[in-house]
Amino acid sequence: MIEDYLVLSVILFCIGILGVISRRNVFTVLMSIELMLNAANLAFVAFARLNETMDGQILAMMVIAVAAAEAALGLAVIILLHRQKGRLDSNVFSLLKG
Amino acid sequence: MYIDTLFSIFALIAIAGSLGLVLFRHPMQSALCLAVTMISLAGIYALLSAKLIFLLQLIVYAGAVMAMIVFIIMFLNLREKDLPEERERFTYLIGGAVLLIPVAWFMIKVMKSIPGVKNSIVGNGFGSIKELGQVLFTNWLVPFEIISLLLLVTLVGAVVLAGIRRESND
Amino acid sequence: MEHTVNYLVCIPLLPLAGAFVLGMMHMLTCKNPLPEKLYSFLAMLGPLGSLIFTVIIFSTLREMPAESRYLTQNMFTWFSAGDLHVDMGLFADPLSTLFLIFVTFIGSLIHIYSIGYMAGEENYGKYFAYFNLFLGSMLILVLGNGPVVMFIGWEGVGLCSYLLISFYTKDRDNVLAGNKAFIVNRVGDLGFVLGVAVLFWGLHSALGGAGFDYLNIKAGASTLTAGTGLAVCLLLFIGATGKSAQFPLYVWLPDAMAGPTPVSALIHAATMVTAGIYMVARFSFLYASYPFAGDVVAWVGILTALLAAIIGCFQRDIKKILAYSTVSQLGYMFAGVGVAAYSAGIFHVFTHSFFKALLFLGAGSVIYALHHEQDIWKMGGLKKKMPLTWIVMVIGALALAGFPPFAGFFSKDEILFMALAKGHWMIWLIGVCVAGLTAFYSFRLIFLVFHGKPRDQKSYDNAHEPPPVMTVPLIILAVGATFAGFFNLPAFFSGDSMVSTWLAPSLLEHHSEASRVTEGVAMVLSIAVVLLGIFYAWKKFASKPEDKPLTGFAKWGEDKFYVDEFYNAFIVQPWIAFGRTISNFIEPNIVDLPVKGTTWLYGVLGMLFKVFQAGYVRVYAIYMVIGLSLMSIFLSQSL
Amino acid sequence: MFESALTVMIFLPIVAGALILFCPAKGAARITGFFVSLIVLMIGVQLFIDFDGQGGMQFVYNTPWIPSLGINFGLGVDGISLLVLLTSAVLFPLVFCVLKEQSRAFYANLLLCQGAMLGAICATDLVVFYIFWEIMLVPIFFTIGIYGGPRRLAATMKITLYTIAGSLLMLVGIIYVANCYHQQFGVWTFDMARLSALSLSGGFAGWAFLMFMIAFAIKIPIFPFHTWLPEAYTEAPPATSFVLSAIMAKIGVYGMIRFVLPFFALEFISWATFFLVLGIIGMIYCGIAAIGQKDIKRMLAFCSASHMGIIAIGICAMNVQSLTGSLFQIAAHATSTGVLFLFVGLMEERLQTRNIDALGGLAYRAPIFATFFAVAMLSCVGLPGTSGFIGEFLIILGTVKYSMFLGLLTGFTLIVGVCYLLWMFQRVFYEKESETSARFTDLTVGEVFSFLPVMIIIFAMGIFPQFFISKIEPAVQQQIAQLYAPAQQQVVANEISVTDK
Repeated sequence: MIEDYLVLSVILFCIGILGVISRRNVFTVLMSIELMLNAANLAFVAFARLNETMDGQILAMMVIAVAAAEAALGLAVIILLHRQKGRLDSNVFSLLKG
Repeated sequence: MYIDTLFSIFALIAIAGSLGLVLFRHPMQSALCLAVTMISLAGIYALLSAKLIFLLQLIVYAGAVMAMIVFIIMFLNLREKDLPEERERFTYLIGGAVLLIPVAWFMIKVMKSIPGVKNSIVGNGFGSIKELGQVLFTNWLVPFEIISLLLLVTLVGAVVLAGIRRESND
Repeated sequence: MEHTVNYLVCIPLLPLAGAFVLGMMHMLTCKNPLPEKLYSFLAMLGPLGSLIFTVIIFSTLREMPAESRYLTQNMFTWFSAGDLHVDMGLFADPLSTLFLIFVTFIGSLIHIYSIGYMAGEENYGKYFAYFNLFLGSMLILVLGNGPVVMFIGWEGVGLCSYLLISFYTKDRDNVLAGNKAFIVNRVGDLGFVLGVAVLFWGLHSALGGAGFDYLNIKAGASTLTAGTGLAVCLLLFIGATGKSAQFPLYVWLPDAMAGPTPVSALIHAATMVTAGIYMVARFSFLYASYPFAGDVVAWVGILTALLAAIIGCFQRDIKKILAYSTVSQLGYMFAGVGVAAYSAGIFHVFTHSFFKALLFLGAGSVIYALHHEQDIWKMGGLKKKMPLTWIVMVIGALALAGFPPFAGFFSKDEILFMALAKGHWMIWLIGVCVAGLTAFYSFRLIFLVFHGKPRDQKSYDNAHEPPPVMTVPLIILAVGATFAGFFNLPAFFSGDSMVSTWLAPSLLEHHSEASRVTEGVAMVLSIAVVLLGIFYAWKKFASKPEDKPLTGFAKWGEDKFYVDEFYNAFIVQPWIAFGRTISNFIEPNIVDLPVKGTTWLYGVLGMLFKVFQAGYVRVYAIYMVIGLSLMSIFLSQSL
Repeated sequence: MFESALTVMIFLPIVAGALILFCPAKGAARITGFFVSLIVLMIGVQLFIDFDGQGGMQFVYNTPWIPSLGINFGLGVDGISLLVLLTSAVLFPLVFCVLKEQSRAFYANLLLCQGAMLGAICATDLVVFYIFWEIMLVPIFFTIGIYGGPRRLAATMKITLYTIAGSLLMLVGIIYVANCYHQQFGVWTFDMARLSALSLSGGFAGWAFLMFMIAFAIKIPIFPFHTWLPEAYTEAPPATSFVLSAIMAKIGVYGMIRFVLPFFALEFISWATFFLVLGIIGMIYCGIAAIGQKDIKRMLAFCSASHMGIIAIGICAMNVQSLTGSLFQIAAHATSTGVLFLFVGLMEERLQTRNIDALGGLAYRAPIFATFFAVAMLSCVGLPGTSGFIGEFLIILGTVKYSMFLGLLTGFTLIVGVCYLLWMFQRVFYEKESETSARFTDLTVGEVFSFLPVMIIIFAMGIFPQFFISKIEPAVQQQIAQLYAPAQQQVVANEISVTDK
């Protein structure tokens, strides 16, 4: 059944969120975001199959492109942060503190 | 029938991989877990008759992106003492899980309410490169162009961010 | 008979134009002033021109039949809103013509006198500009065709009074006196404006959109309800007490003596302060119908007369004495118009303007001769040095005291007799007492200043008669003070009451007849009281005056019964203190409280929410998830 | 007058303001600004002359803007707005020709301000009005915030937040009114004239009425919403104080007459006494507060607030005389108190102080300045023959009709103003010359010629007020008739129901 695929995507997405909110390691956070994108992709593709149109797949393709871009930028930022602070702890960056 | 079996196997591997991603302390281990998840997702795409996406998932995601991440992790040469101490990690995990249960439950409920069909392989070129390409370059041309622009911007941005600064700029 | 003429406007306009020209010249050249002769020549044009036009008007009016003796000139609609319609127009009838005559005549004389008195002053041009402005305003006041136009002059003279009182601006006290005059006058103006407003709303259906002027008001006056009419009369009288220095608003007039002496003579004795009486007489058709209002006016007037006369007996400053005497005489006039003897009151205005101007100018000569010494206890024996001044001052004092046959006698006695004839015997009695006091203080002044031995030898030696430009007006005024009374010789002396007859068309007056015997007895009695006053003054001050510190009641009198102190303590100081309190306490702490409270609330809320702003992106993500979670719980209910 | 005169009048300053930013020099910016405001002045005067005084809207310009919501870009002038328009057109060149030169952005802001104010005055559509109303605040925010005195930031925050709070309430009110119209007639419109057909009362209308009133009361300001005023007026640069007090405050008054009276006639009639009393309290309270001030500008700020109280009284007394008086006083007050702010600005430029205690004897150094100041001051205290008298007299007269007692209290305006102004004049211009004052120089020829027209206007308005009143009075008559019409209908309805029983 197609909805099983969707349920899988929900589960992966939630695990991705869990990663974002529970980890302080910036690498893990970045990868969790990738995971969430993947979950979204899965939903797109599943819907494409469900409706038998290919637009969902196109969107998935674009998400892949965006994810690649995001990964590149994210990694660049991580390098920068590491160079500036020497740490990978996201708690070090607290400029938003009120 | 074999599709469902395969899906179950892939799904389990994907979930296990993603849990590994979240739970492992060292990013290298997490990255490898993520790669596992991605590869199993590629399998699932194949089950959904998305041939091109299957390929892209393997090449771009599991290949290029993961390689880049792994490369950077190794490049930074992370040791145990560089890693943040995350003693409260499990508190957050449990708390987050509790928070996410209603979210997941709601979303699953929504998904379940969609009238489903039995999954089977769809023929006559569904998801193949040519058909996909035709749709992409007729209906989705402008978004495609924008995406390419985005990639260009990203390229420049990444260079600017990670590039070597002169002393005077600091 | 054609009532519309086009030259009325010239009367106020000439002095106003003079004021404008002089003011401009002075303002532009004050660093290196023009010759004084030029200024004095230009300054004389206005008053003299007005005087000529006044004579023309007088003769024109005389040719008209007595019942419809008036001239008008409507220039343009001043403003009209709804059924209020006010024309900028002028109106001359016998009453205003009488005022015109003595205002322009005495105004011109005092202008001439000023040429000598102000010679060598720094702001010569400014002085004459203000003086011309004053004259123009006064003429507008007198000629205005309705209460609103009158108010231009009413306020204009107040402004000029302020400007001239504080003429020597470098001294703070002078400016304070000017401020006081303006502010106290404003209190009166409040009454006036409200009176006019109430009058308008009482009449507006009767007016029906017609011009709000005296002719229409008089025509519609009968439609006023009793309450409204009384309110109008009393409110207008408040205005009159301010302008004419009656209790409780008389306090500004003695202080107004800070101005140059000719100013005191013209503004604060002869003309401006009589505006209140003019106004009451102008509205005689109202006051005559409300005897209660008349009684209030009469009683306020006579009590003010008494109070001011008592204070006047104990003053040391020559000008202050005259100032209190002015207040007192104004009280007489109000008593006169209050008992509905309008022509008597107005006639007293007329004679008073002569002898009081004379006294002030005489005092001015003394002050001029003694180099601005004003304390009568530092003068003495000036008779030898200044014989002419002595003569005219004695004439003035006799006229003021009401000694026959000088001008004051006829007018004052007319008022007292009318009060008696109309049954106000208490007012008559007080009036007679005041006459005695008046005689006392005026001769106290004469004896102390001109008789006895000089008490300040140095200034005595330097004293001299003023130049002719100052003495000629004195002589003319002295002649006026002596003979002006004969213009209104009552029937008792087989006269024909010329002024009363002339004024009759303007005033609503009911003559009361009393027996010739009563009139004779009253007259003899008041002459006796006057003689008593003069005798007492002679006994006390003529030969060996003693300047000892006053005690008891006299001390109170010298300190003006502490009225100024009372006002200061109970009105001025609380007012200022309240102002300070508002700006220092109420404004920031009470009125601004809601605003401050709001900012405080936001501050507290900010502190509260700041705790949640850990600064870690992860924590914000957690908030997001919390929200998502709650939303999901909520949404799954409806699914 | 050409058809789109109003549009030109509004947008010329705004566009010129934007262009001024690219001027090569400060002086050029100032001159450009001056000429632009001069053109606006000429258009304004021409409009005034062409205005026929029949009571209707003239020079109407209407073009659809957001048709789906019935929003039109509508402009027009009638008797109510005429004098406000004239004031803001005529007095504006002054701020360019006197006072020290400022940066280009300053002049750009001033021009933007003028355009927005003219827009708010001419708007016949509520949305257009609201937009201009809000834009008006932007230049004020910048000019006070950048060019103001030492406590400018606090003052800017206060005025901005205060007025924005008010205008947001008004926005709710506007939407409510439009919605009511929609419910009743099934069409969306924000056009003033069409919305006037509504007569809202009871229920939420009461709240909407108060929302409008509070918005205008803050802008005017009416006691107790005035607390932003002393700070803002004192800290603002002279030109801004002038604009605030001479023109912007008047738009609050204008708004009250234009929008509140027609929409909420019954509510207004039942609340009038309350607001009238507020006006009286404000008039006396601010008048007394002015006595306690050492800073001339702060004193004038309170003076201005006190006079705005009188104007508010005139509106609340709701008769032809008082409303005419208020409208006239709007212009008169601009020529007196507004100009006094400019004079104080000049004084501050020359002496670097506004402290009354430090001054004294200015009249000896600067007779022309003292004379001009005195004329403006006397107009401010309402001396007959100057512009201030007519308005005050009509307002007092009208208030006496409304209530004898309240009229008496209103009359106190004659006294309170004189007290502090004379005191200030004495301390600043008379007495002994202080050390500070010795530095003072009289007005230059240019300055004399800049202020001379204002002086002439002060006297002209005092002596020939009918020239102005005749143009606005028919509109006032209409407005008053319109105001009482719903109340009369209700009375008639009540009578009918009584007779039915």
